Amino acid sequence: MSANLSAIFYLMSGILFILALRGLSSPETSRQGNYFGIAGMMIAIIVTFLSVGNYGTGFIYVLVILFIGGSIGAFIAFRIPMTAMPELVAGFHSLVCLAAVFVAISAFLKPEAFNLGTTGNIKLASLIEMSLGAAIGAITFTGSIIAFLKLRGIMSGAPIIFKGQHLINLFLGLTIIFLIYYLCISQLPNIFWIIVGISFLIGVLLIIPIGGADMPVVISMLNSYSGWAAAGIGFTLENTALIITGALVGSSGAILSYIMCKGMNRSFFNVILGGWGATDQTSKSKNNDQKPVKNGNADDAAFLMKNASSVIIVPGYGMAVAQAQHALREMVDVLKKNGVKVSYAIHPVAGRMPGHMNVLLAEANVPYDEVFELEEINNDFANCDVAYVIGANDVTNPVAKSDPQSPIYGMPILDVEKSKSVLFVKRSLSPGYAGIDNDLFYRDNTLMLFADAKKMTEEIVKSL
Amino acid sequence: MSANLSAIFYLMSGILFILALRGLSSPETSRQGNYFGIAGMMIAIIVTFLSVGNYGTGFIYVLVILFIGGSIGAFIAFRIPMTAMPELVAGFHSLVCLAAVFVAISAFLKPEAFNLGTTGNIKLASLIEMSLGAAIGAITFTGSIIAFLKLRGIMSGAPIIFKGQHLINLFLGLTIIFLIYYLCISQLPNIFWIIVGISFLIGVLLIIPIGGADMPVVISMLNSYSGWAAAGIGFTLENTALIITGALVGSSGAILSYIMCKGMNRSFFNVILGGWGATDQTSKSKNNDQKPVKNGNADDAAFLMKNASSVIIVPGYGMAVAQAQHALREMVDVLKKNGVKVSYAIHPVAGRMPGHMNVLLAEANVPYDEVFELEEINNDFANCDVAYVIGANDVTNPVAKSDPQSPIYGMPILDVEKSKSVLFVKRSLSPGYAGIDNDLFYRDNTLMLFADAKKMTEEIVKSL
Amino acid sequence: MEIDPFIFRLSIFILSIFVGYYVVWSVTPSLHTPLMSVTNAISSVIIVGAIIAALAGASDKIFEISSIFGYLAIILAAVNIFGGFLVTQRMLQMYKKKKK
Amino acid sequence: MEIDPFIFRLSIFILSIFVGYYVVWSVTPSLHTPLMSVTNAISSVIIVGAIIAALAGASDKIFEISSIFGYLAIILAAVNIFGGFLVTQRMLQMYKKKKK
Amino acid sequence: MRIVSISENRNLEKRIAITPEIARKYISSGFEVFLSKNYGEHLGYSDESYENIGVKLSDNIKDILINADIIIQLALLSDENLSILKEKQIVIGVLNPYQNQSKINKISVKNINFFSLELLPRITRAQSMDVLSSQANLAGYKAVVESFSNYEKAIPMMMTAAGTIPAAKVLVVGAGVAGLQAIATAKRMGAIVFATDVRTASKEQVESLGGKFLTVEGSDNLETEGGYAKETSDEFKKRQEDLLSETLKKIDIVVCTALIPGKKAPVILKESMIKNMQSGSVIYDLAAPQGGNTAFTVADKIVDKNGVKIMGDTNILNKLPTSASNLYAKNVFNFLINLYDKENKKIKINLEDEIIEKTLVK
Amino acid sequence: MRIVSISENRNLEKRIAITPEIARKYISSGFEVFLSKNYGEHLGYSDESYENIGVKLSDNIKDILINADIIIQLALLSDENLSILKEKQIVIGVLNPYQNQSKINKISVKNINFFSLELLPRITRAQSMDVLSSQANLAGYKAVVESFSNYEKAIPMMMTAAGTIPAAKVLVVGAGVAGLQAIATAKRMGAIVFATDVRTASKEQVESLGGKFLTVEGSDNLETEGGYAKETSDEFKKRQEDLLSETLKKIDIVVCTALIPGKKAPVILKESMIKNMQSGSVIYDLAAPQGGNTAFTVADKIVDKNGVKIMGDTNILNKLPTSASNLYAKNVFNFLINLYDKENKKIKINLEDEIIEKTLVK
Ligand SMILES: NC(=O)c1ccc[n+]([C@@H]2O[C@H](COP(=O)([O-])OP(=O)(O)OC[C@H]3O[C@@H](n4cnc5c(N)ncnc54)[C@H](OP(=O)(O)O)[C@@H]3O)[C@@H](O)[C@H]2O)c1
Ligand SMILES: NC(=O)c1ccc[n+]([C@@H]2O[C@H](COP(=O)([O-])OP(=O)(O)OC[C@H]3O[C@@H](n4cnc5c(N)ncnc54)[C@H](OP(=O)(O)O)[C@@H]3O)[C@@H](O)[C@H]2O)c1
Ligand SMILES: NC(=O)c1ccc[n+]([C@@H]2O[C@H](COP(=O)([O-])OP(=O)(O)OC[C@H]3O[C@@H](n4cnc5c(N)ncnc54)[C@H](O)[C@@H]3O)[C@@H](O)[C@H]2O)c1
Ligand SMILES: NC(=O)c1ccc[n+]([C@@H]2O[C@H](COP(=O)([O-])OP(=O)(O)OC[C@H]3O[C@@H](n4cnc5c(N)ncnc54)[C@H](O)[C@@H]3O)[C@@H](O)[C@H]2O)c1
Repeated sequence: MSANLSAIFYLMSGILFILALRGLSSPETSRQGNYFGIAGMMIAIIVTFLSVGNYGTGFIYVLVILFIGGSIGAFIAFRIPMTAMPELVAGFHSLVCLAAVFVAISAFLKPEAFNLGTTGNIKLASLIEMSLGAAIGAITFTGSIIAFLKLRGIMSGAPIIFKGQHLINLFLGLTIIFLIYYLCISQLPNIFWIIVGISFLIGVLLIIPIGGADMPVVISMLNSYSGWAAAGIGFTLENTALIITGALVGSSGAILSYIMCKGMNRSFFNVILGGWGATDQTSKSKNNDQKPVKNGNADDAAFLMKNASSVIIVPGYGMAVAQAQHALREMVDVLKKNGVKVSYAIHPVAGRMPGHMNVLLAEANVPYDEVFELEEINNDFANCDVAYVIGANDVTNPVAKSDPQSPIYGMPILDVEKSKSVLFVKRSLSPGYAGIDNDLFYRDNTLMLFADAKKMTEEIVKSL
Repeated sequence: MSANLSAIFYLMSGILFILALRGLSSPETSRQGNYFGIAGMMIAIIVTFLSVGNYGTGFIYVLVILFIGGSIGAFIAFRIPMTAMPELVAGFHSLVCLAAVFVAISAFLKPEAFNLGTTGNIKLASLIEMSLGAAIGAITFTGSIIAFLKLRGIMSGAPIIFKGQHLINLFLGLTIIFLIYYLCISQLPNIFWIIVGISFLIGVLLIIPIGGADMPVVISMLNSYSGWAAAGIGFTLENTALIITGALVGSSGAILSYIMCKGMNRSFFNVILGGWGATDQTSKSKNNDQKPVKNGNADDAAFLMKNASSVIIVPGYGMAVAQAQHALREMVDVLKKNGVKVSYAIHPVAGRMPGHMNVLLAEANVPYDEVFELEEINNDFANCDVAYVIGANDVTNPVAKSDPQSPIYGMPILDVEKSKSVLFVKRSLSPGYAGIDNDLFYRDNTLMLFADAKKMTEEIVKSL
Repeated sequence: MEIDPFIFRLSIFILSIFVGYYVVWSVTPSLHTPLMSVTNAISSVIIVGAIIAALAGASDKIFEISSIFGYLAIILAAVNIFGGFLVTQRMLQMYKKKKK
Repeated sequence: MEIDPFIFRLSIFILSIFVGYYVVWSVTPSLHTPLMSVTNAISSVIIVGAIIAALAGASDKIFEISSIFGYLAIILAAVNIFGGFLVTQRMLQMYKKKKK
Repeated sequence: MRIVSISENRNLEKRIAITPEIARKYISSGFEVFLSKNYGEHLGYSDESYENIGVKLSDNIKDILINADIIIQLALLSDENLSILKEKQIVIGVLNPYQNQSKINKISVKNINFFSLELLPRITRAQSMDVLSSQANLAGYKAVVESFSNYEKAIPMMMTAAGTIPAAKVLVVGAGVAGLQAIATAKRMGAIVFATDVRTASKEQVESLGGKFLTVEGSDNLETEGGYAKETSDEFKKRQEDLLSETLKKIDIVVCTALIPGKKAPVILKESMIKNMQSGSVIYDLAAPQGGNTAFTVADKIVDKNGVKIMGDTNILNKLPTSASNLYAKNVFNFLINLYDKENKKIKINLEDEIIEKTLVK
Repeated sequence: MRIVSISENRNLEKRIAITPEIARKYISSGFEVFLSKNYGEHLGYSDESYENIGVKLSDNIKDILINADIIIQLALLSDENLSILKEKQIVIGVLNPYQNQSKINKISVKNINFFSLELLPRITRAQSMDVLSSQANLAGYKAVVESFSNYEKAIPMMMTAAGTIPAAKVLVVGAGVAGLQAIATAKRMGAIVFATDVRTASKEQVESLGGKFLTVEGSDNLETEGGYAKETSDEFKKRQEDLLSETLKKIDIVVCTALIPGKKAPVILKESMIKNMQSGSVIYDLAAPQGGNTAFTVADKIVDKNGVKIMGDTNILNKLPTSASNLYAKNVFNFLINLYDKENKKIKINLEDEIIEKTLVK
């Protein structure tokens, strides 16, 4: 295959990858995006085969290997439970990184095959590119492994922090740079191996101080790093597909992790620099070390509710304090327009006055036939997709059923816990009138939306 | 200057242009964006001088010419009144297009200077590129001129439609293609001239059937065309800056005109294909031929109000019908958060019941001290930036002051007309209770927002 | 394994289209006119071609017909460059956020 | 007037960064995970390098050490390609708009 | 020009025609104001508050009337006082010309002009003088407050630890000015409000206040050009009856406001319908003075039919006299200003002016 | 187990302790219910409606009481009826043990257990039995309705062609259960609502209902552990007085709800303050039965001080008897169920249970 033709095909595959990412940024086009990605990958692989043009035994082996790898991948993809997605991505990712390291090694061992000069006499630019590629690949490999272990729960999600961590990282980083320099002038294979080894270590050190909750950001960041590595190798191999895709993955991954940080109200730098954020985090979660909460934002809530078929609203005193009734009504209007069935569940003692919620909902013109009392609606929670708990707390606290010592023992409660997901809108983890902690905050199907009830609801309306 | 170095600089200038467009997409960064654009342009010009490397008399002439042109441009830019912006852009644009035509002509006359072969024996690809460039340039040149004339009011803004228009355009288009083909095989200069001539004609024919209101879209579209022309010439001259910028301008112009169409609720294709949309348009504006209204959308309204220092809300029966009071209150909340002073002006007979507006505003929890009766607030309109008239009509109709024959003659009215801009939210141009037309709709400082009052207000909230 | 520079140019062209496409997607309507104006100003990079047209010939034949077209193109483009950027600047003055 | 292909590659690289930057800006948070997953899948284009590493040598020395690294890289990348795209597909199933 | 007003029979009418605020306006427009003693005392407007702004007060009714140019009242003067009137005087009020035709005719031969404000045309320009609107509006409000006060349950829905109190269901019959205000008032208290009317335009208006409109099926629009209701056909009545019978079974409070100008009020709630209502329900009949919209209405009495309380006042505005007087006085002021020729400083009865022409009792 | 209840003195008490709905619940829980004839007649609950669900009725009061296991009332029985009671019976009601201590003590030697529900601790679990809350809530609502009905102007703001009616300003003194409901009710009618209290927690609560809180400056939180108010210091009283004096000048309607459990109600509106109020204003004093929050309160009378009407009922719930009875009956039911040992089908007075321990009159 002529170099020109294959360059054009590589360009095509790069464009298909762009379209893939583009597609993935909106739910409507996401599946199509994935297909673009697949097409791009197929083109890249086939073109490579054609342009290498080596159809000997090696080729057969490659096909077999490809098939085996693919089968394993497919098997894992089908078997893994949906809840394990983030760790799966981390796991998969470690493989690519390792692959990048291997490619770099291979290029180092046999530069002639890649037109990079001869062993022991590799072109300077290529040497830099390939050692950088190998280093980044190695760092992201072990980093991904750690992320995987943390997410999988094999390793504790808590940040592991020790004194001098940052110094060590800095030192190792400088060492790598120095070694690359030294490699360039000496071309000694051992140095190359040392670089790879140290990089493995850095990957570990970089990720262990980051808490489990920040892992998605980390994965995206690692993704980005490996993109840059691929681009580096692309320059080495003078391959447009690798360059385009690497740059694409590199920048989009970085942006994505930035967006995710913003969404979670985290400092981007704290997260990617690992340990820096750690102090901040521990102080925050002091009062419930072992109990992490899932922290969501308006977009998540909007998404969940838009795609629900039924939503139950549970208002409480916080809605009254925030005067969120109008915003709430508006949110419900939008949901209903989207075909979602919405009802309001009013606990007999929600608020601070008998009928407190009723006054406010009537003010916001909520039709009476959407408002239900506890007995009427309590069984519906089991069949509802989302319970939107807005400024209520005690009235949902299951401790009322289980703990005779609790001050609210014996009070009937709204069984929001039974719904598929629970969204809790309140400003903090602080307790309500009864002064007791609410177990629901820490449940798996609960998403906490920390904000003023009115603000959050308005934001959800915007995202809907 | 080495080709590599100049290529890098051209790349830089391309990137600066990207940053310029990026900057212009948000008010905060817009000025910065403009500076990027200027920087990019300077680099491109200087690099060109350096790489042409011809510092003879010609160079002096060029500098002089550059200076003269620049002065004229600067003079116009400072003198033109702000209201004439769209036509100014159209006018300026015609110049670039003509410049593109001239460059193509020059290349055709003296291909050696551009490395394109020799006169009468120009490279095929280059010939296609340059004749296409010339044709597009010529079309956009006369198109821009027509747009300019229409906007300036020298030519009537009404669409000029005659029978067979589309057929003629089609015929001319095919002729151009045929001529280019013929040019390629014959290399006859005359053919080239004919192509340019016909293209001038097409430009005229393409734009005359488009109504004045659609001109901004047209200008953006012409911008886009000339971008493609520049890219074409870029390929001819093997100049990266031209390619990047041309593609950038081409695609962003197209997207921009698409966005503008969407914003104005027009069909993109009707507009760019000119005449097709014409029928549609005339039928719409039947009932007020001579009186055009300015038609805005939620974004415009949001922008106007966000940047106002005081806004007066004038609610009427339409607000009640739409039950827009809650959305209205929310909008006002957001405005107040933005530091805008907002008050409500209640006409004594607004609505259909004494105190109709008061009930609804109270329901939405509007504080009483923001609600004013006619006598209290009527003088404030003269000092207010925006009057947001939501579903009111008769109570703002100035005919009550001027026409003794009118059924509402003698009724005091809210002087909304005195405010800097008036936003009218209603569903159509139909009259209110009194059944009479309202002159205000056609005023220059009025922007009509045709929609259900609640929907529109909600959309404005979203855009704020 | 040499690749024709045209392929590279094509890649650049296509990638630029993508950039142009995305970069203005999120523009606020109030900035449509300034954006249009800046796009127009930018499109006068055609001056690059004009300069080449004017100067690329032998320096003794500066009044050759092709050079003259080049000069004309330069003057037109120059008007547009200065006018375009300055007018954009003026428009943007209006959008200065009022102080709060 | 020949331009070094490296310059072109650099241009392509930079423009791709812009595209990558813009293309995900507007992603909805609910798609973060699938997007991450697809990005990951795409990043296995490194397989291109792996194939070259495995096959670029002389066909008789297919078990050279460098080729073996190539094979290993291929298998890893292959797992990721299939796994990545398929798992994304599965995730996206969840986002199918329910019928109204 | 001297404007006067004398105290009404306080048993029948607690409103006044000139409040201190309006008296000040008359005086600053160049009129003299002359009132009887204790004119506004019962509303908290002391004699001083009038005197302070330049109003003259006297307890000689005869003296007041005989020296008047313009006499502003609520109801028509007593026969005795009427006989005092002299030539060229002008009387403005709600004079009920249908019933008082003979009395008025007898005296207007003296060249006395009577303007009765309920005759005002419902045109936009007359809105500021429209006493029917201003008073009906308050009546609609007060009717709801009265019926809520007489209802033995709570109106709004309250979900409490001791069980739920359901929201009361209110039906408003007739959605004119009074009816609309009744709807608004009941709605804001948290009741579920239904309304019905014969004019089709009222549907949108009812809904604009958050009420639910009960449409009598197949009904034409029974609206006159002036915006009033026409009498209904028998067939319509039947259909309306069917609709209401069903509805009333679950209604807790009814506010009746249906009127046809110049006619007896239509009887809309029949005996059988009321019998079907729940015990404890309340009906407030604003049409009581015109005969009532129910079969049992007796003005100024609370009639109990199987536990359903039916009530209605001859003049509900006596329960809201301060607000009602404020609006009434302003209406009359606006009317008078329209009648007054500022340049020549005299009253000009311009019969070209629809407002003047229509209100003049002939 | 037989539950009984006999008619109260209808002049003093219109509420009933067992509604048909609750009677059904008792019966389905395995109790027998025995009532006096005409028990709910005045609320529209006919004797049949009781009999239909299996309640026995009799007009022999003695017979009813003597065969009872549990006697549920509102107020304490008359002396005569008390003397009929026999051993092991249980009496539940709002017995006012502070005043009736001696009476009760005399009889409880017979081993009769009296439970007085106003003694319920304000704990979460007791909310469904909390008669103070359920009744105060309705009282707060009704106080507003009553004062609006007695106010001679319209409450909501109305901008009309005949001028603007300003919104009435309402002050609620004491923002407990009744006060909060009063705030809510006045607010929804369109009044501008102010409120004041000694407990700092009430500020947020008032604002959560759209009211404006008047903070007495420099005040500490005068809240007891049980959530009630403490008596205030003299200095506090002075500051509160200053604040209220100023405020009251522009207030149209005052609703007083301030109470201190077991004490006479604090006098908050002094003579001078009321004198400064506008004529036509209305004060409704819910504290009237406990002596009143104003200097002039006389229960069940409308006192007129310079045009300011001051009123208050001994039992405002007699004006809302149906709703009040529904909630009261439900409260008692919940209380009884808590007392009842289902397995052994008998009453078990478990003094470990705070609810039972506190309500038992000793
Ligand atoms: N209904 C009655 O008659 C009555 C009377 C007295 C007492 N109570 C008691 O009150 C409680 C009522 O339960 P509930 O669930 O309604 O209320 P709750 O348990 O008191 O919880 C209210 C929650 O709202 C949150 N919140 C406050 N302001 C907010 C704002 N602006 N935006 C968002 N969230 C806000 C608070 O959490 P953050 O601080 O984290 O935001 C708080 O946890 C019960 O314990 C009941 O016994 C009821
Ligand atoms: N206040 C009273 O007591 C009383 C009583 C009777 C009559 N009137 C009369 O009523 C009139 C009141 O004036 P006004 O300015 O309030 O009302 P108006 O003049 O009747 O105008 C209302 C406007 O609202 C628009 N509209 C209706 N539904 C809408 C919706 N869902 N969304 C957006 N716009 C909607 C209508 O235009 P589109 O159809 O184009 O949307 C209409 O032009 C006066 O003429 C007055 O004399 C008043
Ligand atoms: N343009 C203006 O300036 C102006 C001012 C005030 C009122 N109006 C209009 O005048 C009209 C009449 O108002 P009004 O309140 O004085 O009317 P009204 O007092 O004469 O009657 C009250 C209502 O009862 C209704 N009604 C009559 N017979 C009925 C029946 N059998 N069943 C049910 N409903 C019945 C009428 O349609 C009317 O809506 C309204 O449309 C009002 O909007 C206009
Ligand atoms: N947890 C529960 O289950 C529950 C149930 C009901 C009520 N409560 C709480 O109990 C508390 C008391 O409620 P209540 O309505 O029965 O109280 P209450 O009837 O005893 O008193 C009414 C109000 O008057 C106030 N007050 C007393 N003296 C005052 C003075 N000098 N000036 C101003 N205000 C004065 C009190 O603070 C109280 O708010 C409230 O906080 C309420 O929320 C709790």
